[in-house]
Amino acid sequence: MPDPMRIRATEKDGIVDVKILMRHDMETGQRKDAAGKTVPAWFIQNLNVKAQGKDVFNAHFGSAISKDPFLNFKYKGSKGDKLTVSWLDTKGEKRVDELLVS
Amino acid sequence: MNQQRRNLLKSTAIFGLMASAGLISSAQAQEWSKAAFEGKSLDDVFKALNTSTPEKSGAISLNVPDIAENGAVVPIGLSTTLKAEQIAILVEKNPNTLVGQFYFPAGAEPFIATRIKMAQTSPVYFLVKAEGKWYMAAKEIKVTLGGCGG
Amino acid sequence: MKLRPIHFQRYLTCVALVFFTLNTQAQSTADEIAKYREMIADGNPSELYEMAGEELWKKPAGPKNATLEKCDLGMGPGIVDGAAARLPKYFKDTNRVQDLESRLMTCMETLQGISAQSVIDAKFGVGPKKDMDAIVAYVVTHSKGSKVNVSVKHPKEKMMYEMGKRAFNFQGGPYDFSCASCHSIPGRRIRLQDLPDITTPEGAISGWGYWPAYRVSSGQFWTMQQRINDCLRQQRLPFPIYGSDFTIALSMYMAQNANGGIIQTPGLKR
Amino acid sequence: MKPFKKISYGTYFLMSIIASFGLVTNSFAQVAVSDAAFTKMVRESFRAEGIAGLDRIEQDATQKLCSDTKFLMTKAGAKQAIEIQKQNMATIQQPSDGNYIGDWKSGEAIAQSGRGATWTDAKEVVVGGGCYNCHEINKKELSYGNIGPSLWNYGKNRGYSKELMTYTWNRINNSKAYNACSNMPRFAHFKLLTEKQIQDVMALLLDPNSPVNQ
Repeated sequence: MPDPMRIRATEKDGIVDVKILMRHDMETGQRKDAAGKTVPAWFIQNLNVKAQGKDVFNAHFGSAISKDPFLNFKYKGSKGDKLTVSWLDTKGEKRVDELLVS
Repeated sequence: MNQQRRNLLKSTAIFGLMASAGLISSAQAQEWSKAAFEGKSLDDVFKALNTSTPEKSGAISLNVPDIAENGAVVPIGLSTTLKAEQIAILVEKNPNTLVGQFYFPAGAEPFIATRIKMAQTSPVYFLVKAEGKWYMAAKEIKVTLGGCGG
Repeated sequence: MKLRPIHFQRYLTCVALVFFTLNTQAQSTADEIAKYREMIADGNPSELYEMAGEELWKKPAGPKNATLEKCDLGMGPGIVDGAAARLPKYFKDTNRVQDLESRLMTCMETLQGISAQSVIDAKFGVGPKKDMDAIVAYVVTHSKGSKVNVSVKHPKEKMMYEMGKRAFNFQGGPYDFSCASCHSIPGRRIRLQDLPDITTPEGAISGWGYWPAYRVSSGQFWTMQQRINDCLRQQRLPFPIYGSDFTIALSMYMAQNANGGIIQTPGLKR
Repeated sequence: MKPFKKISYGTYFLMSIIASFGLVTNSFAQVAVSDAAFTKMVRESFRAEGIAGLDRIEQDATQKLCSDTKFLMTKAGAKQAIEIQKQNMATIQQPSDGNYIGDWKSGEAIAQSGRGATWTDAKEVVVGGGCYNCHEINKKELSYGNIGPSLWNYGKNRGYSKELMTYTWNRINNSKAYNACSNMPRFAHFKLLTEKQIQDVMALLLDPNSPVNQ
């Protein structure tokens, strides 16, 4: 299973600031390995964030999002909201992490 | 290419599963646009987004460096007073022009910050879709490379 | 050829020299560089390694199915806070001076039954060394903001420092390079890459205090052992054995020169 | 180091190694580290990898002297440095075809490349001069190091005399002939660059048509 995400979510004045770090190599399909062989493309394609079960943010990535992707967005919410963050990559691997907004 | 296609098919299948499990809404699951992400020019991507060249807008404010110390990691940030429902980031001189798309369901603030790869110095286009219409802001980011060559 | 990014202060200097850029423009370029760095500092991917490391620290593993929670990094079993700031140091149980990674190998072997040789033999970034990266990230994060406080009391610590000083000046290979060739004069650089002068406290802390670090250019977390390994590779020397005394001696030399400086690990390097 | 073994002043050399050993021991007398202990540590700490064999940690007399920073400061050290310079001077061969100047364009490429000779390089990898790592050369290249002096307008500023040709040739071939502990690699001595490559780098610095001399 892929490594866990690092998620921070803090509420201030009714706005929740969410920062997400994902562990992923985000291979472009253009890089060559030490043996000179092309490393096939492999990257996160979809990111979904739900608060209390409702979509608050969606992202579609190409391979030009940096390795170990970082994402910061904001939504109108409250302390204690249950966030469910999930991503899915081009190989069909996925990762789901949850946390409560502080 | 075949492998990629297989992967895409596979991911579509898994998406179905995730969608039915409620992890990713079925509407979103279908939207990763192959045509847009495989576009090789601004025009390719504009076409895939169903727009002509978007109108420039002063309502889009950017938080981006003039110079990136490393093309592998270029931090970008955008906020807007437009009622954004969708944002797209395009790097003109990357092999694939479209870098990412971001969707803002009701309740989300029109703000995004992430890090992108840039193959070389290039204009970067920040597109915002509000009330069905696309707007944009653009900025050149310089990418510098050096090295010990070891 | 592997392209490496440029150091911007130097870039700035060049631009200023070559094109006689006005001071105000130069200042704004410097501001932009500062802005770039500030922007990437938010969300250092080292945090991902640190999280994985915390899990590995607390998860039973190895033939003995034990955790590392009783590992003695020098301040008593299980104490992680501030431990990395005091390494390398002399350990009575092994009767040698150890750096963080060699000490962790001792813990893995004695507590978990994982052979040190299996870690030594692994390639960087894979297998047991991948775990080591994460554990190192976890441990050094717990010394962030501490002052380097490396002991010079034990005769073996004194000896290791002197060995390190000689190792630092040791020339070899077809290029005649030693660490000192590049790191013993202030204000020097290779291409546009600044070279800290490790012989001074300021220079030593600017190196020692920022590694281990996440390297943006390679998208990898590098431990101090890997940092030293790649320096010696570029010196055209043979391969330094992981956790060998030569590498520990170099760490001891850097750490003692950096004594009193503030640790910023895990750093974020270009 | 291998290449030195091929040099014919072996006996003399061995003596100087032994001599320098003795002096090194003296200079480190105040600390507890003996030469034997240090050498043992070095030998136990490295292994061969790829093209980087363990012969690379066996120091020749030049490397041994220059590693001993304290001894270098002494009168005896300074005296030995002069000897070392003479030995290095003796290794230099003038161009076999009599030409000092090759193709500056190729010279620029050699000056740019910092590749080769590491354990991750295959032995077929052509070693670069890595000149820009340490020197400013063509001002168009902004990414240059400052460990060595600027070489911009090298020929133009100094004139294109026969003496300058020979001096520059010698310096690239074996910089230690002039400064025992110069930071510059001994490019011909360790066969890092071929004679042809050195002629091309020479052209970059000394061909009046080279962009360096505009």
